[in-house]
Amino acid sequence: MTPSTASAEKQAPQKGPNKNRIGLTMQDYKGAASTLCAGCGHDAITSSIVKAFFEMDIPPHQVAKLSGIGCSSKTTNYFFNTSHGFNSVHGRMATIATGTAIANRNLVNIGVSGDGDTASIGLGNFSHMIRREVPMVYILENNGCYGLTKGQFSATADKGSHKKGGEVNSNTPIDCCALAIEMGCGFVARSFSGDPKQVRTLLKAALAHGGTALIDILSPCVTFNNHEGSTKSYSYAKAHEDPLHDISFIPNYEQIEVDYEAGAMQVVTLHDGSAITLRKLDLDYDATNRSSARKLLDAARDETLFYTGLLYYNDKSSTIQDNLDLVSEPLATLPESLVCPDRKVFDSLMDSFR
Amino acid sequence: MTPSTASAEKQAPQKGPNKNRIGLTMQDYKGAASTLCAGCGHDAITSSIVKAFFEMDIPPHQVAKLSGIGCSSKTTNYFFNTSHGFNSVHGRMATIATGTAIANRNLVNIGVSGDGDTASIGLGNFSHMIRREVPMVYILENNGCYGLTKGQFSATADKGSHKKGGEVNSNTPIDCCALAIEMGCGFVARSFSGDPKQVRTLLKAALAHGGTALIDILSPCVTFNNHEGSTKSYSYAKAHEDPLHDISFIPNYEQIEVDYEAGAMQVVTLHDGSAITLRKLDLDYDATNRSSARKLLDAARDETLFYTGLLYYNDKSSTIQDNLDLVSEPLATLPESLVCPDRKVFDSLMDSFR
Amino acid sequence: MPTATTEPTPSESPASGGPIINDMVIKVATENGSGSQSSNLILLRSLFNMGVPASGKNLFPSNIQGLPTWYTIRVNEDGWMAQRNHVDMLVAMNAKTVVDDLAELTPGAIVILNENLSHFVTRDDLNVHLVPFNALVKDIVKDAKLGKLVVNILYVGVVAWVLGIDMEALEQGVDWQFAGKAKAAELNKKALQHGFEWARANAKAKEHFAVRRSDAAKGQMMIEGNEAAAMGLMFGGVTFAAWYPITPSSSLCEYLAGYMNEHRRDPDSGKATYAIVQAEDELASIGMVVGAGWTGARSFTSTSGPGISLMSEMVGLAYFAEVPVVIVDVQRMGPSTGLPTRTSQGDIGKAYQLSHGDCKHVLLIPGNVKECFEFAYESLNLAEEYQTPVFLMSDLDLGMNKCLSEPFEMPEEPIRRGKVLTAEDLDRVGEFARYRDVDGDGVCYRTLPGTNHDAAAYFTRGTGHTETAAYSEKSDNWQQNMDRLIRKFDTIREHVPQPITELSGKGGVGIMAYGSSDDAVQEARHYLAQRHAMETSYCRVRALPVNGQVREFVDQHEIVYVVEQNRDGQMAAILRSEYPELATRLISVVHYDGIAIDAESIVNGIMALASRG
Amino acid sequence: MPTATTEPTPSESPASGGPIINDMVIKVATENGSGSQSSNLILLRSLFNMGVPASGKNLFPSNIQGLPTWYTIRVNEDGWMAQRNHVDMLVAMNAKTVVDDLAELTPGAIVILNENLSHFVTRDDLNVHLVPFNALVKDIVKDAKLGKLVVNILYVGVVAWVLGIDMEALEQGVDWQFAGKAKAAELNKKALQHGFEWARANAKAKEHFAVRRSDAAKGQMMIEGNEAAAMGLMFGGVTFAAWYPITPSSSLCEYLAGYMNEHRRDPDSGKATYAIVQAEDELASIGMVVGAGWTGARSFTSTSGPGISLMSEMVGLAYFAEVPVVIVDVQRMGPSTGLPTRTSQGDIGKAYQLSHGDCKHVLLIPGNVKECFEFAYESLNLAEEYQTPVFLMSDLDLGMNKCLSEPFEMPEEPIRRGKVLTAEDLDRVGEFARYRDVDGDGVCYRTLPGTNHDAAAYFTRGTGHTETAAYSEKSDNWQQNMDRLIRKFDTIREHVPQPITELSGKGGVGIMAYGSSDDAVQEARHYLAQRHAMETSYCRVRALPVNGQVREFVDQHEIVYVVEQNRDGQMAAILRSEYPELATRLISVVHYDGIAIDAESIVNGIMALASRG
Ligand SMILES: Cc1ncc(C[n+]2csc(CCOP(=O)(O)OP(=O)(O)O)c2C)c(N)n1
Ligand SMILES: Cc1ncc(C[n+]2csc(CCOP(=O)(O)OP(=O)(O)O)c2C)c(N)n1
Ligand code: SF4
Ligand code: SF4
Ligand SMILES: [Mg+2]
Ligand SMILES: [Mg+2]
Repeated sequence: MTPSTASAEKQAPQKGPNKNRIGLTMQDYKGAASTLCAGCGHDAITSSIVKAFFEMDIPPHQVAKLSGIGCSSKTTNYFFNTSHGFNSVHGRMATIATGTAIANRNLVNIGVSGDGDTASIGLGNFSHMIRREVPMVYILENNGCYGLTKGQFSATADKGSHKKGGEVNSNTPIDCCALAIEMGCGFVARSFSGDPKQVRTLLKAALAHGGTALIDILSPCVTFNNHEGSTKSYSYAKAHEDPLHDISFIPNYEQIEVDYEAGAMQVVTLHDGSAITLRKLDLDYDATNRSSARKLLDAARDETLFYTGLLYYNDKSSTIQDNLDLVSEPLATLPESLVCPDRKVFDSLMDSFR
Repeated sequence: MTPSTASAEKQAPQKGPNKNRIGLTMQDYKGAASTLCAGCGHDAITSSIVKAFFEMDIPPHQVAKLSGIGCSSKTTNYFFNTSHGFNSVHGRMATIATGTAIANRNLVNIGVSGDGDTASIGLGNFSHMIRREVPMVYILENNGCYGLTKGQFSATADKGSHKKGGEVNSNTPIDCCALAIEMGCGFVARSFSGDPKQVRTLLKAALAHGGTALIDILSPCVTFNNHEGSTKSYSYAKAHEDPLHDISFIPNYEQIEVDYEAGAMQVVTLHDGSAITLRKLDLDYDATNRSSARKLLDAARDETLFYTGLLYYNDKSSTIQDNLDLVSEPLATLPESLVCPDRKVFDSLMDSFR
Repeated sequence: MPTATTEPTPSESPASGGPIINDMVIKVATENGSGSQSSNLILLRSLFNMGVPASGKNLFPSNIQGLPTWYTIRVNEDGWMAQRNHVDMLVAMNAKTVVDDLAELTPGAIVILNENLSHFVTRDDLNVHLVPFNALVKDIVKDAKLGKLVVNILYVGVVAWVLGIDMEALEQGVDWQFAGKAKAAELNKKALQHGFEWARANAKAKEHFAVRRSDAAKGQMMIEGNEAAAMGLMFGGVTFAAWYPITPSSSLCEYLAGYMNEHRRDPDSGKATYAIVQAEDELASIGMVVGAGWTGARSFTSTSGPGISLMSEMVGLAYFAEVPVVIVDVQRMGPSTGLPTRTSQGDIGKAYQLSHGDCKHVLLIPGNVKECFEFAYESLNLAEEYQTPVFLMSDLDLGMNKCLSEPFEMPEEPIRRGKVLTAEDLDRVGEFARYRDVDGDGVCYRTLPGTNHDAAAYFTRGTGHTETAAYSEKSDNWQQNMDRLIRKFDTIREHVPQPITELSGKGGVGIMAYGSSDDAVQEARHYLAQRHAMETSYCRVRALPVNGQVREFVDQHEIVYVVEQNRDGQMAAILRSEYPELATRLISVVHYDGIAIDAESIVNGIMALASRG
Repeated sequence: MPTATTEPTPSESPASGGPIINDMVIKVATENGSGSQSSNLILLRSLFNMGVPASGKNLFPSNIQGLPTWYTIRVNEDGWMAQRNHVDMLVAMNAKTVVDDLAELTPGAIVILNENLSHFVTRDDLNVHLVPFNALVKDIVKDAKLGKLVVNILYVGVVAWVLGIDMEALEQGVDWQFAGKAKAAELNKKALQHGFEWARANAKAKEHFAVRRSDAAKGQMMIEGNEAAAMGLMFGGVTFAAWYPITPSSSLCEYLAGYMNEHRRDPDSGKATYAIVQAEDELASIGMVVGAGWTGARSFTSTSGPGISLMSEMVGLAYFAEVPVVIVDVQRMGPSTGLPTRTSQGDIGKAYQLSHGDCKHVLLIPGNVKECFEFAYESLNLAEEYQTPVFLMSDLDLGMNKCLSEPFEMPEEPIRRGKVLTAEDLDRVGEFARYRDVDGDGVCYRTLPGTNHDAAAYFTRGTGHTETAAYSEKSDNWQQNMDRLIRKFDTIREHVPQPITELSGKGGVGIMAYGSSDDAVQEARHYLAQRHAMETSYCRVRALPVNGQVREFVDQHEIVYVVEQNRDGQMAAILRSEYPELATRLISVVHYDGIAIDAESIVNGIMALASRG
């Protein structure tokens, strides 16, 4: 009754042709065929997820794919056929993830959500999940609208942006990255589905981080929000993307050897010993400084700028499992002897009521 | 069927002895006897509310008192006997307020909530209400715990603070002021129930602001969270309160004449023409600067500091009613002729389906 | 462009007996997001323009593009407009479903098929038209993307010729569909004509089915339930709506926004006399409308199953604190996310007693689009008169499909705002106790916030209270209030839309149904009489709580088949509990596969039960 | 401190016939937050220590300090422990309620009254002891604040002497209440003694009531339902709990946290083999436990009415996606916030069909604290065996009051984790289809995330799916799955705790009840037989869905009174719908004033109905 949570060793660990270090091919990370609209940004992110997990040598059976409801939330079905997936209800993925993380601390939790799912109905639970330090990679596929219900504005739609029919959004947008920083998230990144290299690198870093990692990815909805007047369209994103840095990931089994002029590069070491290097571009940006991140995001919102990259990193690596002082084995499969106290305990408790 | 929304003029507007400018005494602003614990911070806030509304000459019948569930939420019953009150369900006051503000734009909405009500269950709806610019004075009676359910930690309890029984809180606190700023709130203040003068002044300024105004007031729970090891106790608050400025309110019918050395005082003019003066204390703080506010609150959280005063003010005064382009009369009492289209409209619509 | 003569010449009509006129089911199999929807509507519309009764049902997937979609048009001169799972003509455009689509056809059915799918045809009892769609498209447009759209109107042209649909009616249909978009209209007409001409030149097979102009649908209108309900709400003077998008209810508020923007602005200021807010979730949308209802605005929200669940707590508050509010539930198939694009009546029992503790709610259940209009209007009256949540229980089938209807009637009566005391009233009556049953009907007086009178204020709460709305934990205050709420509910019983009953007078079999099942039930009764010599009486419940008239109906029949579109027989359960003495007479006939209920399955259901004895 | 001899000397007992021994109701009227609660518990505990059957019910307000609170102790040698609204002895400490408190007393009742309240006594048929509490307090402590606490134990001393309660038993009670707080214990003993001595010296009136040591409660235990349920969950191997505070359920998780911290740490590492999370709301707590249940942890949440409403949507997902999870509903009076500190059975019908669409749930309904323990334990087994939400329906009366009970039994059987396939199982069986009914009982096999096998994974969704858990909108997939869920439900029917029936064999009257009504029903049957010569059979329903045994009971009786603590007769409605052919036999006897149901009101209810015919 105890599912083995054996590590990757069971699979032949040799790296063969087109195989990763646990002997799997990219194909082993694929999922069902997508049913999204041709050209949907979400599909590009799915591809990046497949590649990142393949490259990170993560055994699919150790992954839990979690989502809410929406086009974005459907995508967990389109990768990792041999991972368990839980497509739950609208806006509550954060709560499911909390339970999953606690029930089996060996799982790698990847959550995919939409801007409606996270920033509208799910805002409260999302914020609290971050505050609780639930370890997971949380991917927000942000298209500024509700794709699956046909394109209404979501809470991340920029003020003044237009709907296909011309209606103008009059509400202040919610910046989930800024919110995540406010809630204490240690890994906060923003990217663009049309920048697969950056997405993939951020995903790998997020996996190596091991804590709560948010990646807010502008992912255009080609059907409902890809027109002139939208600030979440491909053309808008391409024209406005402003990467904060050139980011590279160095896995923990490689030597960190980087040549750089002083000040031109920031090296951030992650929880599992891997590292990322952030080569500076125009902006002199320190991704480990919370005030810089705040200032940047305030400016970005005020002027509708689109910075991408690792916005904020903080290496405190406590997790909810630590906070709860959990045993190292998954709670889900602890043997009965450990979870059902014995007669001695029973008798002493009974006595206390006599 | 149309309740008159006549202005204060109906009441004799002379200011008599112990009367305000609309001829009411302080007694006219009183409510039912409190059933809170003797010494509860919330009762002190109730007194400040009574005084502030009296001094602001607000006719009680134009006020809607809104709340959720909790000891704090009960207090709307303890002031303004002649105002309508709606003690709703836990965490949803923000949504009720949105409906009320839209249905009758002439009402003055005052909401009272607790930290459990706002920061735990109500976080999402609270955030969205701010984002929607619902005009109201939102008072958060913050005691770091759930008073009514007997003292469990709330989401504003500081990390490391203790419960009466000794348990230590391991979660990052949510700072509702920082969150409100993040959501675009134009009036964000923090105070202490034990500083009634400041509370009253902030309340008056909030009323004059006319938009969404949050006042987060540390309001000790004497029964469950007033012990050594709590960071929401009277003694902690008294020892740590650090007012950002000395704040005064100048009503719009008085001349703004202030004598001050340059730089020692900030004068902020509010929506209705009144003003507040902020006389600087130790800190050189600009309450109209968002980054200052952010920095201050980050520091306050990192070091568990307790700054009080007007944290952030921003005079943009659009409201949800403006955004919705509403008529100037209350929707609630528009005559049938304005809300039921006539036969011409009916016939033309019918034709469109033929 | 010349209008083609569309009457098939005698030589073209089938030799023996002639074709079946104005009685067929046409099914179009496509993919969603392919642009077929507008072509299908043009086809439907053209039938309507010819005065031929027709209904269209869209079976679409819960995604946006690329999954199988079927549009089914039922043409029936006698006006049977219900779902019918018997396809006489198939337009098979989707390679992914063509095998199944062909397999389900009745012998003799007509098939319009892209010639490159011809190898899928393995039956020889079908009248297959192989159409070179790809070539035909290229005649019209070069752009491949545009071509994908144009192919849809091409098949309409072919269908039109085969069935004998007027080109005039078709072009009217195009103009209606592309109103204000002249270029699109022109292109569509061109392609339509091209398909039509191709068929005239090439389609030689004799056909069993044809369409002829008729008077049967004359004077009728064609409208979706959500459109109708939106109109009803507007004419009912709704001033505030808060909603959260969810299929199949979203279009209701979207239609409403359009109507209101046009017709509900103050003539003087041009400002809005209404507000429509897209909330952040259903907890918020119900909270907002409860807040607004309390403040005195006529308010509603609309949603579907998952939203109903999320609204539970707040609805209990509204019940108990007696706040008027209307909740439209356009039902879809649950539980859980279920089948979001399939119809169901699975929330009836749930909405009736929504929220914890003892609550019972008022449900209006429209049986057709006209009632969607009328009941939407009336729901606002009832909510304010009885100061309680009122549910309008529509469903996907009714809400999102174009239905034929008698024209609606302009409401003549003034709107009824219930027992609201103004400052002047208060001066007159002298005292006010919010929860006192002054009139003995369980319905108390209320005041609105902002009323300029010292006695006006009261404190609204979800906790126990006295007649004067003061907090109370006293047992007798609690129980008296709960008893009064039941008294109020019993008052409401007599004022909700009453059932429509039709007594056969010839035997003991009754049928009871509600909502969108009406069409199919009516048709089923016809077949039961015709084929099985079973005359049936019929009672269509139009609201909960039920009242004496429903009981009377059950009492008059030894057996009452309760037809509903859910698994658990939710209405039957309510009735059994209301009328234990008649409980054994109530036999459930349930249908819950997500497809709208059809007459055959009712007939089969009843006959199977009848034969069991 | 010397232990006083507490047996009243013969001369002190009433002359005629002697006092009534071990049969009385003692009511203490105080304010909450005044410290009276611990004194009342000491009083109760001392009775228990004497072997005298006694129950204590706390009627407290929904605030924290300063509002009227009553504690009622019923002493009954025969073990009738239900609510009894007939007060034999009043300790009147609250000036705000003393008038009403005195008015409701039966003639001859004993009253302990602060002498400064003497002017409130207007009756002369009471045995009033005027006690100079203020002076007595000052003898013990000078500090006024402390004095407010001390007065409470003083009245216990007076009561003890008047009734003849052992000082030994009392001091044991003090030690038990103040375990680990020696100073408080000492002070309390001192004050206790002082009150006792005052009474011995001054209380001269003859008394009608007395307490004597007994064997009747020997070997029993005294425990609250929430404590018992927490224990049951711990012994049932629960590993994850998420909860949000709400009266009256909060103490369940708070007790659990204490037990688990002590008994559920890994002996080697000292680390926790469990997690308890205080969630941000009920949407989160149910989401977390559903997530954990899916992952394979035995998980539960506990809440009360408002939380149940908020959990509706997620519970529907768990039903449909078949995720094991336990939900404890400690019911309080609704609707809405209602009376948060009053008991009710108002969620039975609500929980049974919680969520939109067709769902039906499993409810275990403990009738006493022992069953709180057993059913809590069993709920975890059933949830995992049947992969579905299981509700444990307790209530405030059962959950928060100290009840006498037979000792619990240590569960002997291993816990049952249901059809979970491991990697090894998968190797063996070769194939896995999550929603295939392999065994024909409607219950499928599942795998846990993390299972190291290529065939292990499946995709969980709230949308339509095939047997292999693939997305499907097909009608037959949907319907077959819904039918299987009913098959599963019918399997569960036979495996939930079966009703306990007792047949009188003498006539046709049956009584059906459930949950905390048991005590009162048992007592009512006794009175019905005694006073009205009405022998009754009794069926205590212990779970939903009901099964054949419940039907059989109804079938055996011409009339079955269904006793429940809600207004709408929610269980009766379920039964009528389950058994339409027996529906007329089911007559509702309801009680819904927030006070726990008592035998008299059942007797009166039944007699009133019986006389109506
Ligand atoms: C409780 C509830 N309310 C509403 C819906 C309808 N709904 C489905 S998806 C969706 C929004 C999806 O938007 P987003 O999360 O941004 O995802 P996208 O489709 O844009 O990727 C909504 C409102 C639902 N499924 N459940
Ligand atoms: C849906 C719901 N969950 C839980 C509760 C129980 N409850 C009542 S008040 C409260 C918390 C109050 O805390 P806070 O808002 O901080 O107010 P305080 O009493 O501290 O002033 C809770 C959890 C409830 N009433 N409704
Ligand atoms: S509707 Fe938009 S978000 Fe959804 S699949 Fe299509 S392009 Fe993507
Ligand atoms: S419990 Fe705390 S918050 Fe509640 S009334 Fe008492 S002191 Fe105030
Ligand atoms: Mg989106
Ligand atoms: Mg609090």
